[in-house]
Amino acid sequence: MSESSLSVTRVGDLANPTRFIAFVGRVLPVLAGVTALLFAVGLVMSFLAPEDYQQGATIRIMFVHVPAAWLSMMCYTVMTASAIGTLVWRHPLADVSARAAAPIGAIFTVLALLTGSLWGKPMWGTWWVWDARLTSVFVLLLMYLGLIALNRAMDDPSKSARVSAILILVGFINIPIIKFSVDWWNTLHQPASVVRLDGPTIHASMLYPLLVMALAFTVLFFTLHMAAMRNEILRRRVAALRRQAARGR
Amino acid sequence: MAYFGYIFASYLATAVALLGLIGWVVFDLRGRRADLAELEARGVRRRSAAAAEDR
Amino acid sequence: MRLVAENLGASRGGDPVFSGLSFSLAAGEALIVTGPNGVGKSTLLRVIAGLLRADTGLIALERDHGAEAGVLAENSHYLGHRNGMKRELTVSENLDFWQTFMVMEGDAARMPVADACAVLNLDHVLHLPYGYLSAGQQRRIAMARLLLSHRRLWILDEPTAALDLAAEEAFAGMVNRHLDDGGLAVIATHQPLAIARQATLSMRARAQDEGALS
Amino acid sequence: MRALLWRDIRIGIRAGGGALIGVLFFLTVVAVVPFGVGPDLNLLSRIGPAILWIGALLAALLGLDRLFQGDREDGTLDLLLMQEHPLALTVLIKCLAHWVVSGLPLVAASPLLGLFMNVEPLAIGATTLTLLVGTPAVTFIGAVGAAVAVALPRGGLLVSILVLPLAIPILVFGVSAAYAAVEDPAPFLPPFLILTAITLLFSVIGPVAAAAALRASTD
Repeated sequence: MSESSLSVTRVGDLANPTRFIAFVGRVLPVLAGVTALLFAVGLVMSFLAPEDYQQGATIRIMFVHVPAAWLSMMCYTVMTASAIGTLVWRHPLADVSARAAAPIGAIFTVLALLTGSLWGKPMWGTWWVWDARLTSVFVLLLMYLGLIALNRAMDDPSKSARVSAILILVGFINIPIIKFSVDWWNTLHQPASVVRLDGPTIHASMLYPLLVMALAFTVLFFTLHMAAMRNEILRRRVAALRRQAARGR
Repeated sequence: MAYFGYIFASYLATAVALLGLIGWVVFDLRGRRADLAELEARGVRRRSAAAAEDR
Repeated sequence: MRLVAENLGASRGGDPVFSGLSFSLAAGEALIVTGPNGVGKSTLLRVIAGLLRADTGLIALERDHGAEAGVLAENSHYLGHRNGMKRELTVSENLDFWQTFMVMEGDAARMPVADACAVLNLDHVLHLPYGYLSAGQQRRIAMARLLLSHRRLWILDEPTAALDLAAEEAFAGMVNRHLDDGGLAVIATHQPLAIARQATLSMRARAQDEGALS
Repeated sequence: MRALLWRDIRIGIRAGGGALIGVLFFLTVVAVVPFGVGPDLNLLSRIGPAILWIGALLAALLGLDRLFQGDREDGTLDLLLMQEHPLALTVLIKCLAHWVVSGLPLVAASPLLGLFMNVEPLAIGATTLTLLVGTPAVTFIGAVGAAVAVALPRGGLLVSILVLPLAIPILVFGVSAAYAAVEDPAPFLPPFLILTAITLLFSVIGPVAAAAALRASTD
């Protein structure tokens, strides 16, 4: 029973894992192509963009840093939507989506922090500065790692779906509180002289490359997310088959 | 171009991270398919797969 | 008052354990659930107690003319493998707590703690910490909890596992009195029980189970 | 409900489980700092409130996984789930009992440890007050982590990892309120009121989410 041979009658009913795998099988190559194209265009445009009069060439790091940070937050929103899908509609693929998205979100957050510090070094002379936004992204990383640790600790996915969904929601409710407390904490201890991360209002010539790069990152995210979901479904199928084999039926 | 090192490092980090993600997904897929094939070879049928065949 | 289950199906750890299970239990009757280990007796009892969500089908306590008689869990006592008592507290503290915690506004407390223990001839250990008791005594204290507040349905998971003969008779007497008062009971067990009116539900491994009322 | 409160408090004290270990851990964390930072008194007094808060936060996180674990192991949790009382209320009562047993001793010990860190009396008063208001929030939001980790074999360690990011706002406002009492420009009331607001908010989110998590993880 190879996946792609299944005839997909109605694309709408993706709740069925088998049909979802077939759908991913067909859509993935197209998405991969679009991602590669977008990245190519984005990189060329960002290379041609003029240097910023204030920050010099380091502005180019923004073309990678801002999309990564934006993606790390968008990924958590996707996981929150999945959590609602698990809790409210008991959608069979919602937990698969949340579980597949967590590592991707974590990698994007690490990337955002890495490029953030690479950008900070030339400007502020230190690898890490407790800027309000960088700190919030760092706390977001802690939440991702907590969720990944929880998912790995739970051996049986069907039972733990609702539990991790609840934790994702509680985390989501807390993001504004954390953001507010970090801003408060930042203004209290931080001398006001720190240059704001995104610099002056972005000039059009730099805005378009940024948007293209952001789009490229987003399409890449969805490609990876669907592929990771397919892997998760297959992983659960293997586990179920092994349990079935163990029971000797 | 000043600070070339930092710019290059950040693009390199991005490339490593994204290619790493793509690599992990592909590697994971191959692994799971291999597991499934091996289970299939051992004759462990999925209930719905078995049912699909009877239909 | 009847306990009605239609096409009940549940799974444990993602794998279906039983399905298509239907039975109906009238007031004053006990349903003895038998079957080999791992066939899902405990899972069925946890589904009845509302601790586990059933995949398919439904189960409810119904008054004689079909109206639903309140949430099943709130009208039932559940005695699982674990007794639900704290080792650090004394027997009377444990039972006092459960009596105050479980008594709903409506009904009067069924029986004071001392009498409940007397039924299972354990009134001499009231002031000992629960941890000091033997397994059999601890099990009987957990059974005494069933008498502390009035609940229509008793759900008992291998109640007589650690009991000696005398305790088993006391337990059987207790259940019979509960049934005579119009109560119901679902008991998963291997040992035969001296219960007056009992129906048997034999669960087989993953085959189509039918509620055999013999 | 009161019965549950008294039962949990009695268990906490009688077994000496939560109360003693929490305070001892708090003591060791605070005692270790001068050995690391050095005996420089005015430095210690400057970082005193922060160290007290960090020690209290870690001590509170430490005792959290016992919140539901004990009940689950002896089967009490199943019965608590089946009762007519709303589960969120039961969880709230258990959190209060847990706070009384392990949170209050931390608050009681903080003035002593404040002197230990050469913190002036005004700052000690502020720190103790903020701890009094802040530690319940840690227990309430920690209840979610404890409920999520109750079904796991080694859930204990996981609780602190899961709860830490959620507890950061408590630490931030707690410490800034404690410092505000000393440095005159910084206002005391705003962070203190925000801290109280967080505690009240978490006293709702925590038990409700923990109850949902407990109900979802009954196996």
